[in-house]
Amino acid sequence: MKTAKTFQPSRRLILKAGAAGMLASAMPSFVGAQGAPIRIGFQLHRTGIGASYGRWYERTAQAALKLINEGGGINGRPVEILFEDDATDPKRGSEVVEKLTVQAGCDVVMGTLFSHVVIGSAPRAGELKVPYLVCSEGYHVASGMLNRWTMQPGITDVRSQISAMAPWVGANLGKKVTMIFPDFAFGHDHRDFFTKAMAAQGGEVIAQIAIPPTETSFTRYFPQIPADTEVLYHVMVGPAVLTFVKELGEFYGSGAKPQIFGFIDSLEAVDTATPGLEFLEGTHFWEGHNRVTPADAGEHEAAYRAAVGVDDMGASVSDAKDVSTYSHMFSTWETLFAIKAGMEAAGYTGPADRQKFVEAMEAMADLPYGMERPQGAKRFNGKTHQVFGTQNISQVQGGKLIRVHQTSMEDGAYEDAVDYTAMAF
Amino acid sequence: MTAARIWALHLALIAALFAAQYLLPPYHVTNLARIMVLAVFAMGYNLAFGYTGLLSLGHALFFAAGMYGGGLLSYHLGWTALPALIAGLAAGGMMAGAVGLLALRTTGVSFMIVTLMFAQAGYLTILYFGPTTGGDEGLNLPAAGRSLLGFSLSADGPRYLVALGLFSTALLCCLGIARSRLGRIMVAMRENEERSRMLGYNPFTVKLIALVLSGLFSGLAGAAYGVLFGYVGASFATIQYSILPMLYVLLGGAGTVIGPFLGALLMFYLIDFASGLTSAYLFFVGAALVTLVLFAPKGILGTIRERWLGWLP
Amino acid sequence: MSFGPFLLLALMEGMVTAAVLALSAAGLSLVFGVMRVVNVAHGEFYMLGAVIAWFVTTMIPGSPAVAFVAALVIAPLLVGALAAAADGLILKRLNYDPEATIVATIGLLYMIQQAVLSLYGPNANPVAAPFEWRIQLPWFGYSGYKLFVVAAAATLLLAVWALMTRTKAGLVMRATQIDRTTARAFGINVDRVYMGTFALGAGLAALAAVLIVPIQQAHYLMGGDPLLLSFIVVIIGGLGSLRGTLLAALIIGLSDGVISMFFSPTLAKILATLLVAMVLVFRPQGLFGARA
Amino acid sequence: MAALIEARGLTLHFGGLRAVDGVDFDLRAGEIHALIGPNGAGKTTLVGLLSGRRRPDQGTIRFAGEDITRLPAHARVRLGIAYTFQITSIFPRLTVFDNVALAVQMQNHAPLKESVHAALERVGLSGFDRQIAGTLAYGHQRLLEVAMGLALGPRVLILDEPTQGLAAGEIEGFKALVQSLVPVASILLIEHNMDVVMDLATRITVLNFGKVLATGTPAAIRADKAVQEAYLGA
Repeated sequence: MKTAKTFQPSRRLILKAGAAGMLASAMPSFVGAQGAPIRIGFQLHRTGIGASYGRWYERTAQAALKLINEGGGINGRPVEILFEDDATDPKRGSEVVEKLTVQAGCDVVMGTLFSHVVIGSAPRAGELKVPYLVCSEGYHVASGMLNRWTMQPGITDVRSQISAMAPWVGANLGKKVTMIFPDFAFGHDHRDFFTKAMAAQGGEVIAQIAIPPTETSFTRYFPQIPADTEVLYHVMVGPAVLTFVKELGEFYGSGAKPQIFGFIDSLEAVDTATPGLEFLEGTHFWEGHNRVTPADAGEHEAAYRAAVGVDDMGASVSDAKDVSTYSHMFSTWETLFAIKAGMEAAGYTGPADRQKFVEAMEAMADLPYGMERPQGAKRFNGKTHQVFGTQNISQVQGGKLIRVHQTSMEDGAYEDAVDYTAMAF
Repeated sequence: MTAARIWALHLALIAALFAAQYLLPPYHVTNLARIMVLAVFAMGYNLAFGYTGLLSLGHALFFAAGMYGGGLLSYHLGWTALPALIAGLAAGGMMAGAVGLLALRTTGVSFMIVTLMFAQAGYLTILYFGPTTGGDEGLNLPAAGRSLLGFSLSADGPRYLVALGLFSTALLCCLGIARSRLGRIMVAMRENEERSRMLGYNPFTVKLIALVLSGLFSGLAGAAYGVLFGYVGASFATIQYSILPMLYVLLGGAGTVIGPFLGALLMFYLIDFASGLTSAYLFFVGAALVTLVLFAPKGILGTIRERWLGWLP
Repeated sequence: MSFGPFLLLALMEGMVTAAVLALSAAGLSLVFGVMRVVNVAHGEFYMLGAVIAWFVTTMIPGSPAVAFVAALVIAPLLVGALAAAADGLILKRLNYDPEATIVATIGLLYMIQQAVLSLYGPNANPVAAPFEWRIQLPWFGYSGYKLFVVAAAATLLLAVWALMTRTKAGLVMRATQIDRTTARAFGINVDRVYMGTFALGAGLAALAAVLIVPIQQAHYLMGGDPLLLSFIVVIIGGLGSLRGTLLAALIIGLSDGVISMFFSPTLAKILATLLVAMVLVFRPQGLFGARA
Repeated sequence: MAALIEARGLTLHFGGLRAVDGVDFDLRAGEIHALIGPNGAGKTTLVGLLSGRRRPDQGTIRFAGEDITRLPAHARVRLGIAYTFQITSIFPRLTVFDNVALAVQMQNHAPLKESVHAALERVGLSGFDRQIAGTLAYGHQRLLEVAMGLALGPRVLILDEPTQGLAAGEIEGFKALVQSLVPVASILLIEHNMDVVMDLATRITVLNFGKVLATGTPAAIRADKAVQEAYLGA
């Protein structure tokens, strides 16, 4: 579960973006493809605490859709996306799956970021026997908690991310770690998997500070950080992330401080040059997809940024202060291209082929780097319905996030916990 | 005469809802199943608020007590739907009884706040016991937990019938209560507590009974929502789910038997319809509420009863 | 960190929490005390104040202090005007009926939230403090602005107290509070008093938000927390008692800070919540309200 | 005759004011006992103590030999002490039928409809049963209040200024009604209308400044010098 904050949209820009979005959804693009369109439903955090992610998810998905339609659509048919707000609420999420599938007749439904919405919606998708492709980063798909119709082909889950990074943290930053995380499932995944991974490295988590989810002020928790902490590991979500990071800076002030390693979720959509964040200079972050274009970026990076409308700093091209949710939003792009690949492999013609589509997805394995996967090459595990990719560790240098390490796909591997292919449809 | 008319109306509603599953498109059938379960919740809220005058902001706690009371037993111990529903019913009633014993020492705005705070503590407790409850993410119930007397509730037909069965039972119970001596005492407590006391009724006892009844309905609805739709989660314990039944009741008409259903139905479709038209749908929901309260302050059925149909229960 | 500095920090944080509570509760105490209506949209007036502060500070270039002072003036005026309109167009027509008012203000809450979401966006945006000043203690650093918030809260409460007890407007409001009918018989225009009180309460919420937003962020959902906490503070303090409101804010703020030293944070929240509920159960008139 | 209600040393203070100050009071079975005294003498406070709406600071109350001092008001109603309010207190938004039914159904076994209609008939409100109580004329609301008291089937009926606001014709009917209640029930009557008091009461207690000034038959009270000074003469 996650949220993020803080960029500075201009009002004019938002109105423009809104108008463009309405036009786009009202008039599906028919460029370069013929026949009845393939309809993809999209559960979107348009309101509620996930709204700041939803905006960028919509924008990225629109960009990918345009590209797909320009390239001839799927199986020669045009593609359209129907966005529907889930209010970042599991009950409404489930209703939206219903609406998109039954009323709007969508072929597949794309799921969203917050894991409680995904978990609340998955049962209905399974009952309706509609493929449900989620972009939530949670460990709930690969853990076997959901069903055969739910897949996560666009983003690595949090367990894999953590397993891949922990060795680097232990080897480069320190062995005694204090963790600060939100006191709910997403934070508990971090707590459990990181603690285990550190122990495997001969390191130790010496304190775990769980922050209640209703908290809006954090300073009082910081004294619980033991003095012999070598690395402070932080991950925070929700509208208060910027407050959290600022208060951490105030707390350490100009005094001595440990190495700091954060999940970018603590700072997603936040400008690293925001006043009050100077203390982050020299600290490290995990990034799913590097916000600042790395010097050795792949050949498709520039085209992807141009298509979504993001500059080399990860901000909107029309407003440098409007920082994107860059580390997560690629997942909607890659999921759309995964749908295209799956449908083409299955020879998908309509809802009757939904099962064939799932089977075709399950048969996928190596997914090479390309315009379809701007974040990097991936490997899809058909049994666990989860994709695995590479992770990045960046350091704040001169107020910018500069990549200093990239993990390999193997670093994030773990044993399968489920074989969905053995389950009935 | 009146009695016959009243029973005819309510049985006709049930018959119409039975027929609806064959007449309506599938999308609306599933929506109706959801609405009927939510209406049971709202009817429970109506017993406390509409009839007895207890303005609670903590009913999410009773709904969640039922949802988890049934859901956890089916998730961890493999209970099937029927015992889970009964467990949820009992959990809702017991939670309401416990809250009532304390909260009913207060009245008015203090009662609102105390119930709200108990519900907030309940929500945090669900998060605190995350390994058992699934925390904020929640749990998907296993297939066994969703089978009732051999029928799988994940299939649309049985689900609709179970929802209809629960709704009809609740509706008729509610009608029975409203027309009973107890119902009259509950209303008396709302209308003039001091006079009721001087007629020999202990306000505390009457309110506690009303709250426990309300908790039973809410708990049953919570358990049913979990069992019928397969998901149990902490979001159902948030304040939003305390406000929802209040809105349903006020929209449909507080202190009317069918009002909660009508309110749930309208509210559901108001959101569903408006969100299809515009991304700013909450604005229209808000405007609709303000308009309604300005021009039909007693809710839809409350206004109809006042103007035209005085016999409506 | 050793216990002494730990406690010091907990107390300082508790003071700040108390100040934030007292600030956001002052307006509600007034509306609730004088008009006896439950304004569910109170938190949204607070949120609007913070968002307007962001717009104002973004538009006015140059020194953050100048922009901040401008926000301190503009936000309460705009929000107060909006509240006056809401009172005249909606609440007055409902005759302040308690149930109808709750529904109407829930409707208002949705409308304000959606309007802000559409026009301002879903993000939490920082508002620069009027000055940058950090205190470096031997054990930890601390934001000087937070201490300023404590002082501002004290000043504001003092001003409200003076308004209520030392001015004619205050006298009129207190008279209306005690008996609406009698006040009317004495020639007080109760409608205008209500509108003024409602606007003043909303303006105070906005003013509080401008003061607080530099240590939090402006976000369209930020109104929920102050609403709940303000209600709790106002009721624990005793209806319409500013002194009680202040003391309740101090008690809740400090106990919240100190309880969280001894229990796991979520458990601490549960205990603190139940504690406040129990206070209400066994002292329903509030800690400092007169027995009915 | 044995005392049905036996109060000894009842005292209740409001701040510095002794509203009821060491009152001994007996209500005998079958009597109509009027409680009179100037405004502020403590009449309503005293019946408040007897009915359980208030708790005394000191003193004891026995009902049919049983100590009921600490019994809450609703429990006393169940024992048979009914109270009708000084300021009309009915359920204005409910029908007349429901108002009375609420009283009737206190004794769970009673057949509802018949008993309600019987009670309404006794106070002369037959035919009003479907009307919303709040829309009744004021005098009728007073009668409804009495009907509710009657319908409880009480052993003691406390009537707090029942004739206030009644027209002259209505008062005559009311007097006949009260007389018809004894000796099945005993009546404690607070009344300002001296004609009503003198016609109805078998005994009278005079309160002044929270204390009992005198108790006795109407004739004795009329003759009492202290009473004449404090009250009748005034």
